Amino acid sequence: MLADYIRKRREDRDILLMTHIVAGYPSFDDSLRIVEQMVEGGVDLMELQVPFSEPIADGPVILHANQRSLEAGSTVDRCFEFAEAVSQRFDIPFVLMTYYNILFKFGVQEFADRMAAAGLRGAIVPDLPPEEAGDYLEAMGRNELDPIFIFSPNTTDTRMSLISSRAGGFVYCVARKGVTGAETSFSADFEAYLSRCSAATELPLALGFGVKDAADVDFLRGQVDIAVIGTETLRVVDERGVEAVRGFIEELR
Amino acid sequence: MLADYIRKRREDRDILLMTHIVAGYPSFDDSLRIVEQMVEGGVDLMELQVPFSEPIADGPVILHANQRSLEAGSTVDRCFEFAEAVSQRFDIPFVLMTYYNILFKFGVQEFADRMAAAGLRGAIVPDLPPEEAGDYLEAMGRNELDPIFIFSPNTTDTRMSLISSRAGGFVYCVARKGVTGAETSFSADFEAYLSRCSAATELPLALGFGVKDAADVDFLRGQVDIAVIGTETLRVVDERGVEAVRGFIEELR
Amino acid sequence: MSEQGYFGEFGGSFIPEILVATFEELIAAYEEARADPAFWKTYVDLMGNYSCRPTPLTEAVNLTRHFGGARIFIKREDLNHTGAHKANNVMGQGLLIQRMGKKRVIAETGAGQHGVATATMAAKFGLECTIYMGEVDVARQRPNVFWMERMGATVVPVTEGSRTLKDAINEAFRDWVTRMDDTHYALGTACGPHPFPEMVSWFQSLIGEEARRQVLEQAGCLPSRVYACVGGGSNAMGIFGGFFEDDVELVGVEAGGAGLDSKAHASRLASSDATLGVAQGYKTYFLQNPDGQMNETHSVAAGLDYVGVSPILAHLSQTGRVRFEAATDEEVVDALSLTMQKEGLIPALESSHAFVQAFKEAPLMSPDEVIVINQSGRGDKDIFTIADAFGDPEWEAFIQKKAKEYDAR
Amino acid sequence: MSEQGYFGEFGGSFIPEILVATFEELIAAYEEARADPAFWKTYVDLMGNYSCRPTPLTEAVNLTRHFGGARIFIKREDLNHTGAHKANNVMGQGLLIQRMGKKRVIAETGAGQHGVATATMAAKFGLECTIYMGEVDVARQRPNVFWMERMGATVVPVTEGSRTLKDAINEAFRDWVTRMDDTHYALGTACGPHPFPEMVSWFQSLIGEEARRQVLEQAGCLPSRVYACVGGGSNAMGIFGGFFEDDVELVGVEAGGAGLDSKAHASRLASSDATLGVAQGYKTYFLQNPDGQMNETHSVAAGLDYVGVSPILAHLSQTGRVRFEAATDEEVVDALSLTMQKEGLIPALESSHAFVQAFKEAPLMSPDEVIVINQSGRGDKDIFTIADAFGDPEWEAFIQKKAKEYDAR
Ligand SMILES: Cc1ncc(COP(=O)(O)O)c(C=O)c1O
Ligand SMILES: Cc1ncc(COP(=O)(O)O)c(C=O)c1O
Repeated sequence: MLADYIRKRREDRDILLMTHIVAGYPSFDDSLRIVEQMVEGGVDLMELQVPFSEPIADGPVILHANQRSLEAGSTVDRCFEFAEAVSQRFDIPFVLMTYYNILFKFGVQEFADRMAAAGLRGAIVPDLPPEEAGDYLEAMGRNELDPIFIFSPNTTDTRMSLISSRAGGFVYCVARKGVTGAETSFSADFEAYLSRCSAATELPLALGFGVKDAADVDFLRGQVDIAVIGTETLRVVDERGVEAVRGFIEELR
Repeated sequence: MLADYIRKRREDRDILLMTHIVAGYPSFDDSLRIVEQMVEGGVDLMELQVPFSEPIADGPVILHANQRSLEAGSTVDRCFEFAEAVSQRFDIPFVLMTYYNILFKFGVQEFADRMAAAGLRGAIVPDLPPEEAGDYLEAMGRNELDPIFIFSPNTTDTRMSLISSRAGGFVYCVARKGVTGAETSFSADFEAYLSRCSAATELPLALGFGVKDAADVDFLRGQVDIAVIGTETLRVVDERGVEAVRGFIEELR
Repeated sequence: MSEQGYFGEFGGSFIPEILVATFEELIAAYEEARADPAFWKTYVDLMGNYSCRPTPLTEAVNLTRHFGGARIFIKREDLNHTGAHKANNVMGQGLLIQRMGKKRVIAETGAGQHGVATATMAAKFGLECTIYMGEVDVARQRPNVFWMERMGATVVPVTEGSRTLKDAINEAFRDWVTRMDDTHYALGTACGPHPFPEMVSWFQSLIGEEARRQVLEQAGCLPSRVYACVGGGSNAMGIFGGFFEDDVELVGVEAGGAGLDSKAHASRLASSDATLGVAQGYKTYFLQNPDGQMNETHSVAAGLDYVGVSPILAHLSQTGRVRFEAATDEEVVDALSLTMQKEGLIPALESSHAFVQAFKEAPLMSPDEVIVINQSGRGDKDIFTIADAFGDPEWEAFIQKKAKEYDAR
Repeated sequence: MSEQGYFGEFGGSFIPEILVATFEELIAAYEEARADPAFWKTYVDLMGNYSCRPTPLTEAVNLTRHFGGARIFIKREDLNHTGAHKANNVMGQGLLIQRMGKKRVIAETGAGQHGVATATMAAKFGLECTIYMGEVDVARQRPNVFWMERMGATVVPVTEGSRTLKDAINEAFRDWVTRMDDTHYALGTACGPHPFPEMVSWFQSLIGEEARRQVLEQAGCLPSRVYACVGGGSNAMGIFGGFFEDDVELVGVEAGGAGLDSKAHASRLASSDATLGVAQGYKTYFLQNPDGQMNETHSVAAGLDYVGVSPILAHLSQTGRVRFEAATDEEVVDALSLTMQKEGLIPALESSHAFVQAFKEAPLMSPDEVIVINQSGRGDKDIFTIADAFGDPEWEAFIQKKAKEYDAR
C-alpha cells in the first residue's frame, strides 16, 4: 500500500514531492509530456485529476483546467486509458483525484475496479466526507486502493481520529483555509495544527494548498512527509510551457 | 348689444356665419389677412381666440394653432392690439374667445375694460361655467360686453334657463358631444335638442362644432341664427393658404 | 353660486359645459359611495386582497442611528401592487366606475405610474382603457408603456404642448368630452375639478389611517412630523389625512429641480415663482408666466414635474397647516442612495424628495421624537431614470450592447 | 454514518472537509432557532414590518370565468419586498446570521432575484455582501446588478463553466471555504447540502401556512390542487408546506424550455432526462451526461434554469406526493399574457410556469373545486427578458435610441 511506499522513500529523502495534473489539460498528449517532465524532475508521486464540471473545492486555476479539458472532449474513459498508460510507463505511484459524482455515475464499485485495473494506487475525493463514504470505502478496500482523506485546520481532534480510521495511504492536510492555489501564509497556528494532525493518525502526512517554491518546500521539510505542488505546476505550464516543468520541479528541492 | 345686431342682420339673411381664428396663427400678419378674407367673403361676426397653453376644450387643430401662436411669441397684449386693429378696420362685430386663466391673470375687471377699449363686443370663455362667473359677469356688464355662454346636448332644461339668465349676445350651442372639429353627425335627437335650446332662451342661437361646408350650413338654415365655422377655416388656411379663405366662405352660402 | 369644491379660495370646477352633466353624475356617485359604509369596506377589502394593504410601517433603525436624532418610520406604499400609492386611488375609482356602470376608463400619466395602475385596474375590472401620455414621456418611460400595452390598454402619445403630464391631462379631458356616456376619466392625483381633489384624497386617506394606527402601535406615540413628496398632492393628502386632527407637523416636499432660483424646478408652494391661476379645471397656484401661460417645469422625478398642485394643499399651505419645502435633484439622488445602502429600500425618485427633507430635520430632533416618511412608490420601476441620475457607466454599456443585439436582427 | 439531511435517498451533505465545521455551526444555529418559538415570531414580525406579509391570496375572478372550471386563487408572493418569495428565505437567514454573529454574507444568483434580496437584507442588517453571478447572467440581468451594487453589495461575475447559476453556486462555496469564520453563505433555494434544503423550506413555509388559512377563509374549503413552479424548489416547498397533511394534490411545474424532447429544457423530475447524481453538495436528480458532467439547461425563466432540484422534492416525486409537469417557453409567454390582460397581474416568467399547468387543468375541473397558484414573483423586474420573449419592436427601438444617447456622450 501507499503508506509503505512513502515511509520507505522517506528513508532516503527528507521530504517527498507530490504533483498534480488535470488529465487532458491542455490535451492528453501534453498531459503525458507533463507527467514525463515531472517524473524526470524527480517527483515521488502524482495526483491525476479526472475533470468534473462542478469542481467545488478547486480554485480558479484548476477549475479552469477542468473546464478546458472537458471542452476538449475529455471523458472518464479516456482519463482511465491515460492513467493506465502513465502508471505502466512510469515507476512512481499515481493516485486519482476527482469529485464524487464521477464515481457515483460510473458506479462506485466499477469505478474502483477500473482504477485498480489501470494501476492507480488510491484516490482523493474532496467532496466525499467519511460519513457519506460507505460504498466507496468498501469498493476501495476490495481493490486494495487507498482512500485518501483530508484534514483541515478546523477539523476537531475527534473528527481527525474518525477520518484517520477510514483513511489509507496518507492524509492530505490542508495548510490553510481556502481553495487550492490561494496565497499561503504559514501562520503561528500552523505548528499546532500539524502536531494535531500527527497525533491523530499513524499515516504519513501530505501538505497541500499553496506550496509554490523551494522556500515553501524547505519550510515543510521535517514537518510533513509530502509537499503537494498543485496549482503552481499548472501555472508553469500555462506561462512557461510544458518543457519548463522539469526544471521547476528540480529547483524545488 | 350683439343680440340686436344679430336679429337685425337676420332680417336680410336666413342664416349668419361666424368664423373663428386664433390670433397670431400662423402670424399676426396672416391673421389680419385671414380676417380680411373672411370679411370680404361675407361673414357676419367673428371670434378671435387669444391663445392659451392649456386649451382644454379645443380639438387638435385649434390646439395646435394655440401652441404655434404662443411659440411665435404671441402675448395677451399683442392680441388686444390685434383685436383693436381689426375692430377698427372692419365693420362686423368681433368677440373674444379664450380660457379663464387669461382673464384671471390679467385681472377680470381690467381684462373687460381692455376688451371694451379694443372695440370687442363680447367673449366666450369655455372653461368658465356660470357658477364660477360672478366677477366676470359683473365686469362684462359694467363694460356692456356680452358674456356668451354655451349649451350642450346634455345640459338640462333647468340649467339652460340658468345659463340663459346669465348670458348675453347669443348662446353657443354645441351640436354634438365632442371637442371642436370632430366629425359632426346631426342625429335624430338634434331637433329635439335645438327646440330645447330655443325654448330655454330668448337670445339668438349659434351652432358650432363641426360645421364645415355649404351642406352643413344649408341644414342649419331656419333652425339657428348663426352657423359657426371654426376648425374648418383653419384647415383651409393650413392646406390651401390664406388666399383660399374668401372663396371658401363665399361657397358656404 | 355654489361653493362646492372650494378649499379657501382654491379648487372649484372650471369645466366646459359639455362635461357638466358628467361631473354631476360623478359627484353624485362619489357622494353616494362616500355615504355608504359598505363601499368603503369593499374598497378596503379589495386593497387587502388585490394589493397588500395595510402596507407596513417600517422602522428605519439604521437611518435613525445614522442621523442620531428622531426615530424614523417609513410608510411602505412601495409595496402596493404596481409599486406605488397610485393603486389606491385607481382601485377606488374602479369601484366607482362599476357603480356608475361605465365600460371604459381613460387616464393621463406622466411617469407612467398612474397609467400602469389604471391599465391594471382596467384589466381587473374588464374595462376598455386608453392612457394619454406626453410624447416625451412615452419616449423616456417606455417600460411603463410596455406594461400598459401588455395589460391591454391603448397608450396614446400626446404630441402638443410640452408633451408631458399637463398635456396628457388636457388630452384626457378632450377624450372625455367626446365619450362621457360610457367613459370615466380616472384622474391620477388630488388635482383637477371637483370632486377629484377631494375624492382622490379620500381614497388615499387609507394611507394615513393605517399609518396613524401603526405608529401608535409601534412607537407608542404620534409622530412629531410627517413627510410626503408633493406632485399633484395625492400621496401627501393620503398620509396627512390621518393626522389633520393631531398635533403633528405636516411637511410637503416639492421638486426643487436644479434649485429654486434656477427656474428649472416644479415648486408651486415652496417657491415664490407660482401664482394663483385657473387651469385644467381648477384654481390653484400654477407655475405660469404673467400672461397666464403655463411654464415648463423640471424635476428628476417625472411624477413631481407638474405645473399645478392640489387646491387642498394650496389651502393648507395658506393656513399654515402644512409646511412646504423643496428638494433638489442632487439631494434626491443622495437620499435615495443612502436609503438603499442603510435600509435596503428603494424609494421612487418622487418619494426620495420626502426623504431629503426628513434627513435634513431628523438629526436636529430629539431621540424621543418620531417622524414618518411616506415612501409613495418603489424606484425599481424607474431604472432608466435612476441609472441616468447616477450616471452608471456599466448600465450604459449594457444598453449599448443590447441595442447592438437588436441592430443585428 | 448519520442519516441527517436525507429525504429518502436524496439530500445528504457532500462537502469539502474544510466546510464541515462551518456546516456544523450552521446546523446547530438552525436547530436552536427552529426549537425556539421566539425566533419564528421575530421572523414573522420582521416579514410583516419590512416586507408585506401576510401576502394576499387574490381570487382570480376573470380567469376563473374565462376557463369556466375550478375557482382560481393566486398567492401573491410578488408583493414581497424585492418582488419575490426569495425575500422570505433571505430575511430568515439574515436573522440566523445575527444569531451566529457573522459580519458578512455571500450568495449566488441566477436571475438576480436572490442576489437583490440578499443585498437588500445585507443593507438592512449592516452586513458586508458579495454576490456571485455567472458572467452570462451579469450581462443579461444588468438591472439587478445595478440594484445590488447600489445597495452596497459587490457583484462578482463568474467566468468559468456555463457562467450561470450553478457556476455561481460553486464560486460561492469557494469563497465560503476561504472565509467561513466571518461569512455566511445564504443559499437561495431548497438545494445544496444539509441543512439548506430543510432550512430554506422552513423559512418559505410561511407561504403555505398563510395560503392554507386564507383559502379556508376566502373559499371556505381546501383547494383540490396547488401549483408552484420549481427551479431549485423553494417557493414550491414553501406553499406545498401548508398542505402536506391535507388531501390536496400538489403540482410542481418545471421549465420545459423548447420542449421535453428538445434537450433544451430544465426539467429534472417531469422529464426522464435527469439521473441521480451528487453535485454542489447534495444528492438529487441532475441533468447530466453519462460521465456525470452537468448539461447546459435552458429556460426562458432564468430562475428555473438549473441542473439540480431540491432533494426534498425529488423524494416527494418518488413517493408520488407531488406531481411534476413541465411548461414550455411558448406556453409560459401565453399564460403570462393572459394573466396580465385578465387580472392585471404580472407574474414573473418563473411563476408563469405554474400558471400554465393550472390553466391546462382548471377548465377540466368542477366549479366547486378550488385551486391555488403560487405567484412566486413579479415580472416587471424582468422587462428585458419579457420584452424579448414578446419580441416587442417598440421596446427594441427604445433601447436603440437610448444607446444612441449614450453613444453621443
Ligand atoms: C411614486 C410616486 N410618488 C409620488 C407621485 C406624485 O404624485 P402625488 O403628488 O399625487 O402623490 C407620483 C406620480 O407619479 C409617483 O409615481
Ligand atoms: C420569481 C421566482 N420564482 C421562482 C424561482 C425559482 O426558485 P425556487 O424553485 O427556489 O422557488 C425564482 C428563482 O430565481 C424566482 O426568481
